[in-house]
Amino acid sequence: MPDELNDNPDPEAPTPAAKGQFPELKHGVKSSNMDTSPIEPGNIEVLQILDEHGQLDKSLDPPLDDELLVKIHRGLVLTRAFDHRMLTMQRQGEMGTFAPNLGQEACQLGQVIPLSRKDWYSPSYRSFGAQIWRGWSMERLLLLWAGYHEGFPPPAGVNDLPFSIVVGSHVLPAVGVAMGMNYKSDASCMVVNFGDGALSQGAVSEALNIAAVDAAPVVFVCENNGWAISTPLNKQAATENLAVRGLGFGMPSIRVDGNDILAMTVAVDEAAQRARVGGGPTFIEAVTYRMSLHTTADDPTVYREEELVDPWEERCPIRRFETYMKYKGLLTGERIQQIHAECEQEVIEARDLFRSTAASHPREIFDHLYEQLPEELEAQRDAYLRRLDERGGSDG
Amino acid sequence: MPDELNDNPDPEAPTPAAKGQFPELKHGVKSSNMDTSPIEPGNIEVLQILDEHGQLDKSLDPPLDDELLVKIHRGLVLTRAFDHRMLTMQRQGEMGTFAPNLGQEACQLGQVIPLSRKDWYSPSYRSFGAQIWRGWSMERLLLLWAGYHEGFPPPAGVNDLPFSIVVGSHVLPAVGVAMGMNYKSDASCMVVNFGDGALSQGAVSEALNIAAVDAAPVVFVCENNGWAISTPLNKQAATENLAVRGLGFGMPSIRVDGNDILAMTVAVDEAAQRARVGGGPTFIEAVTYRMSLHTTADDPTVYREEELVDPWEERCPIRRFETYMKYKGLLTGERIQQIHAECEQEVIEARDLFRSTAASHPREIFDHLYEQLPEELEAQRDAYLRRLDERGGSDG
Amino acid sequence: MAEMTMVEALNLALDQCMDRDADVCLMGEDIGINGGVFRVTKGLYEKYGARRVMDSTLAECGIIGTAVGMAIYGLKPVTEIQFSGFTMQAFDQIEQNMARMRNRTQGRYPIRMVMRTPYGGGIRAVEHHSESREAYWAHTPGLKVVIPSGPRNARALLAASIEDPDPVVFYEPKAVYRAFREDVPETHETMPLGKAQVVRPGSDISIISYGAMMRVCREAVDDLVELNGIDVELIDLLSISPMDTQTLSESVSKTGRCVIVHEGHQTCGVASEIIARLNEHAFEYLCAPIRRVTCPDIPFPYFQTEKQFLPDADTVIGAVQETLAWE
Amino acid sequence: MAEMTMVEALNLALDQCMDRDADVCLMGEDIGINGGVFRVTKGLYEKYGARRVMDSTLAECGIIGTAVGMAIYGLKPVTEIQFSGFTMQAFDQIEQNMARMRNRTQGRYPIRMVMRTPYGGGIRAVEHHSESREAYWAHTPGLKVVIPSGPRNARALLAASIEDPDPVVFYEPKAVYRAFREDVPETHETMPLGKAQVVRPGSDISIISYGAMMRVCREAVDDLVELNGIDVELIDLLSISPMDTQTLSESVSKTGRCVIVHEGHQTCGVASEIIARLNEHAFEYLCAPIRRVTCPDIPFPYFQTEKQFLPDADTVIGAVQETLAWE
Ligand SMILES: Cc1ncc(C[n+]2csc(CCOP(=O)(O)OP(=O)(O)O)c2C)c(N)n1
Ligand SMILES: Cc1ncc(C[n+]2csc(CCOP(=O)(O)OP(=O)(O)O)c2C)c(N)n1
Ligand SMILES: [Mg+2]
Ligand SMILES: [Mg+2]
Repeated sequence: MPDELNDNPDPEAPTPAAKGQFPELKHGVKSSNMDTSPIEPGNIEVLQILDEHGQLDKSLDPPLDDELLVKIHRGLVLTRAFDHRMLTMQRQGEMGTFAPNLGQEACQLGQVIPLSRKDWYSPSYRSFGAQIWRGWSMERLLLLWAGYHEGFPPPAGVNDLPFSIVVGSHVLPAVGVAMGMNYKSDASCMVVNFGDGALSQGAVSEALNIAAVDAAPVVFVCENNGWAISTPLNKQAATENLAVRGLGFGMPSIRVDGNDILAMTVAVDEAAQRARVGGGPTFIEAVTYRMSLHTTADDPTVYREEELVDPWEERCPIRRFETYMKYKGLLTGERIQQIHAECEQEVIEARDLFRSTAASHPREIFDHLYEQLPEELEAQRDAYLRRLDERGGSDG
Repeated sequence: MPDELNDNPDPEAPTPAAKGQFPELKHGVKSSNMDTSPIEPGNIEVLQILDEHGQLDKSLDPPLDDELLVKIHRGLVLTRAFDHRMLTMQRQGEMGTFAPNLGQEACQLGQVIPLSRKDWYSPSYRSFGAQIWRGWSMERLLLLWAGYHEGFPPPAGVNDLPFSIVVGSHVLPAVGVAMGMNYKSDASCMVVNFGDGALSQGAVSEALNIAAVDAAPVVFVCENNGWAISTPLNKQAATENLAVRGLGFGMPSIRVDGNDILAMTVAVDEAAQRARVGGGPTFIEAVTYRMSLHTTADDPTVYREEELVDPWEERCPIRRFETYMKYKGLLTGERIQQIHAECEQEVIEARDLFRSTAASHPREIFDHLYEQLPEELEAQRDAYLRRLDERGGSDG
Repeated sequence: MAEMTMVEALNLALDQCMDRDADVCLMGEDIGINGGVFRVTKGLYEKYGARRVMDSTLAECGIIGTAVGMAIYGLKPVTEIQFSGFTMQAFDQIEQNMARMRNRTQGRYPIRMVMRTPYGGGIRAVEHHSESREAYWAHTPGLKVVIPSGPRNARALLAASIEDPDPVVFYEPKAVYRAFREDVPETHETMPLGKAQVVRPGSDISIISYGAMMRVCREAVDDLVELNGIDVELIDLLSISPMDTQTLSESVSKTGRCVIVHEGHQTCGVASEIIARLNEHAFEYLCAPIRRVTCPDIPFPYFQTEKQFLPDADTVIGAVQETLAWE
Repeated sequence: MAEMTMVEALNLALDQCMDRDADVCLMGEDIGINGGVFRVTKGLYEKYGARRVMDSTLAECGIIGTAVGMAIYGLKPVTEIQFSGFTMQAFDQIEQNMARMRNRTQGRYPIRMVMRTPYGGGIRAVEHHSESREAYWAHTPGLKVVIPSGPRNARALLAASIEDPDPVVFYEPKAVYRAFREDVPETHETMPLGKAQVVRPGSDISIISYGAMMRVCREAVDDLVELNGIDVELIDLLSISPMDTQTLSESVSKTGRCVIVHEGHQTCGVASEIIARLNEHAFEYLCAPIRRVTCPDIPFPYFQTEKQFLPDADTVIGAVQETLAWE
């Protein structure tokens, strides 16, 4: 039947004009219905306050009070100690697969330091440093990584989303929470964390656009650690920087040294303040580096030259901040050593508590899906429980 | 069990610094590991060659040969004549729901004029003007809109994708075709058309990013007609212009007067040429206006002031081009009238051919899903055919 | 009581639920001033304003994903997906967050939300606008799936879905939207989710259906009863998940014969599940194979052939007669 | 013949298909230098280069959508989705284009592509990494759905899927990836799609399963035969869609009793479909209700409880005994 139709793929169809036949583009005349002057989307600020040598830009030194600064330092050290411990425990078979954040401690703490308890945080799977700061106990996080359901729900009183393992899947709900704040005229904000790879997910683009259109109080922190498993940044995005992505959706965007805890804190704080007063979302590209494994299931030596990692040793966010703390006279080398030891101790205690309390609850796996278990599922649960009993409930 | 955990939502969590306590951001010091000078993403060109009064920017007048110019004019007129006819036929119950493109004729033809037969085109549901130019017969398009399957496949020899009705769903496949060109070192390109609303779809963002990363030979033409059904641009995007979105994904982006057939042709041609020689994708925002209904199922008076449409009468792409053709001495007012009459006649003939040939083929609906119908579907088909026979196959 | 179309009845349910609960809000494409492409939200934007009736961007994944966030925050969003074919765009958010958030957080974040969407064929729509893929949702743990068949139960079930503590997928048979009117009480009315309805008791054979196909079945039943004197029991499923297995098995245990009718595709469809359950719960009473009258496993065709594609009363009658004839 | 794990066998199939046909190319996340997170594409990047082994961006919808375009252009892309849980991100492109493009264009654009993805539990993975939602694809017209159970049939079925003219969803049981080795012929080998395999003929009862659950069933069968002297017929489905209804109904017509075992959820799952078909084709031979041994209709749990969640040999044995005991 289609053959009867007078379809006519014109064999004479104009072949594209030979290069140069057309004038190179330049701006058209000023016209009555269209302003043809070129559009300048605006610049993207880049922020660093403490450089890799702990060099301070005094003009930007934030007036954080000493107690907070000391607390921040401890948070950084604790995060790294926890990271090391989890790696050991995983290697000993005590943990499931987990994602180290060695080198990204400042980036992660900086996201949450400016937040109050009324504010919300939506972590990724690599954000445990931030989660600890927010009030998640380390043993809860150990439970989470050891595959115990009890580790997943945020602790009472902590306005966090569960950590997100499906890359980018939490960003739309995070924006939704912020839209809820607008709905209820709640002057709080949401900080949502995701990686350079996550930025390629369509759902994340939708979230950026919706937040911008609805002026939702969200701070998007895109943690650019250079890698998505084995995929380097240049295979993930065609732009040198990722902040420009935020600009493309029409929100203020900034590129921050993610290994500079002061820069991160200042940038997030400014964005959070703007968000809380109706200023809408901000896109923050936090430049850092994944110095360790993607996860314990990963072997970077297959795809990454060790030399690439070396320069980042130099840029250690913790050493950098310790230089600053000494310069401020808030910590001595000696005290710093003590703090490292104390944190190690704290982590050991958390591990021991985890070991003594961890217990799986196979009989409860039906209990949380619906507010009230539908009849048809009751039948399935009863059959399941009978099986457990036959197997000897304990193992169980 | 969670209660046993030492979760500690710190009641003392630092409340956000009072506004002003922190320094307003400015660029940090030049540092050893990070260039902190602000990033300039670059400007976006805006192109118009013929303004709404047919005023020509001579410096940009493209050297298209006369024959092509005359053919372009006819294409514009034919598109509008076809549009009018389909609307009438729909109102008379001869067509299903369809999407008029009144006022967008130049925008649509300009997308395909620079393409050769080796190049590909991926139309949306509003692109029938471009489809006719590409070689789709009008009666095939009538079949399509009248709900006959035969209207959907592209005619033999036409490298087009089927028109896309699921908004944005064709853009990834279009990019895939372009990736195929890279795979086969085929120096052709793909032009893909979508609307301002489609740009909100995550899949479209993924497509922009993938095309940029893979330097796929694609020309993205985002037809900004101001509306997505009842949703105005400012509820769809937070940016004044849409070209900046392309910039955010790292591709050259330009804003073009979509009612200026010369500007559209020049912009698409330059982008197509760049694409064919490995220059990667381009994002073109074509500024036009949906002067008519979204579809025949839509009633714009519910959500749109008629006054909004009036200025666009002034900007009619056809009248504008006719002024140019007269100025060029290629057409007289008289000849133009003839052409309008001829096109009307052509459309009538297509309609008559459609009426005389249109026939649905209910017995064939199983025939195209798999290369060979699986046994289980054969059984379903036989049962279905028995039913048809009982009902009297003809109706049938 | 007032005579209403399903569209009007749904609109009434939304209006009253919004009026009763300030946390109930609407989100979707063109649901504001435009009142939705099928006008189900007509007038609500004018009445409740832009804060509670939100026109979304053109992003279904965005609609569901942000609605999940609103629900986490404590709101009760009722979302509209313009056509059920486009719920595919939101599949990840539906499965990974809407259906699972409550479980993921051990009940910390229940998701009180509804996804409304028109489904099914019969209105000469373009491709991808006539899908009936409710089985996807029935196979997705954590969701409830509800499909009304007429104005009155549509209103009562939508109100119940909005008040339900769990996420509900609410499929609206667009072919029924304006097909007929029914008496609908002005005052707030709900129906329990998870319960099927015996529309006509009978002893010879059970016909189980739901949604738009109920009209087809009613027509078939009238014929079967009046012309052939067959005492058909007709059941309207109403709730696909959870499914009222008890009512179904009681009916088939009584009649011994059954025909299941739906628009969705056959393989792994709702009818397959009903057969599996009847095999478990009414096996010893079955006198004949249970027949499935469904759309075949091919995409919904272009609309010139949809009339032939969709099951009609004759198809149902034929299946009933074959089932009764089976020895 | 060489002893291989399933991972090695799949790698062999990919290698040989790429070697035989320059239009076969691979696309997915981390499949290049990294060889895929499960190493199924190991060495292929080195052998065939970046043009034919494409590391994608982190976008599943993008992978499937662009692969559809490549197939339209004439290539034969074999895509890898890192875990089947993330196929949800690509649902729209799978349903609207991959499954339907051939039909939409009346055969003008056949989609010769494969979507490979590891599915199922048993490896102590984090949430969303253990899904078995093959029923979604079985319910989607236009797709073929294949699930191997061991190294040899995995290799032969993957090769056949790549050579198949229609789009194939290829689910790989990750629990089997390295669980055991089998003799696999070096030379190119394929198996027809759509055919089930009678792994062990028997007369007392039929057990139908596929994928990772075949191991569990084999273990159960050994017990049942040796300890209880029950003559079990064990069938490996291999192809979920199209389904080999004939082999299944012949078996059950012979044994009169049947247990179906899979990891996927129960409601509207593959077992439901098999029961519906056996009800149609073997009704008169059924001596007992057909039992479903599946995962319950709740999300796959956190891994400390996955052992209890997944069906094991005892569960299968129990179901068989109950089915045999039924009068
Ligand atoms: C939707 C989805 N696709 C793929 C994966 C597998 N995966 C887990 S992490 C990861 C890389 C994420 O990279 P990025 O977003 O940069 O975060 P990073 O791991 O570097 O912190 C991938 C591909 C996933 N979890 N979810
Ligand atoms: C995925 C999807 N969502 C919603 C729709 C319903 N719909 C059809 S056209 C349209 C508006 C599209 O607007 P735009 O992209 O600007 O294109 P235009 O119609 O203005 O040409 C909508 C919402 C659809 N077809 N597909
Ligand atoms: Mg990363
Ligand atoms: Mg538009």
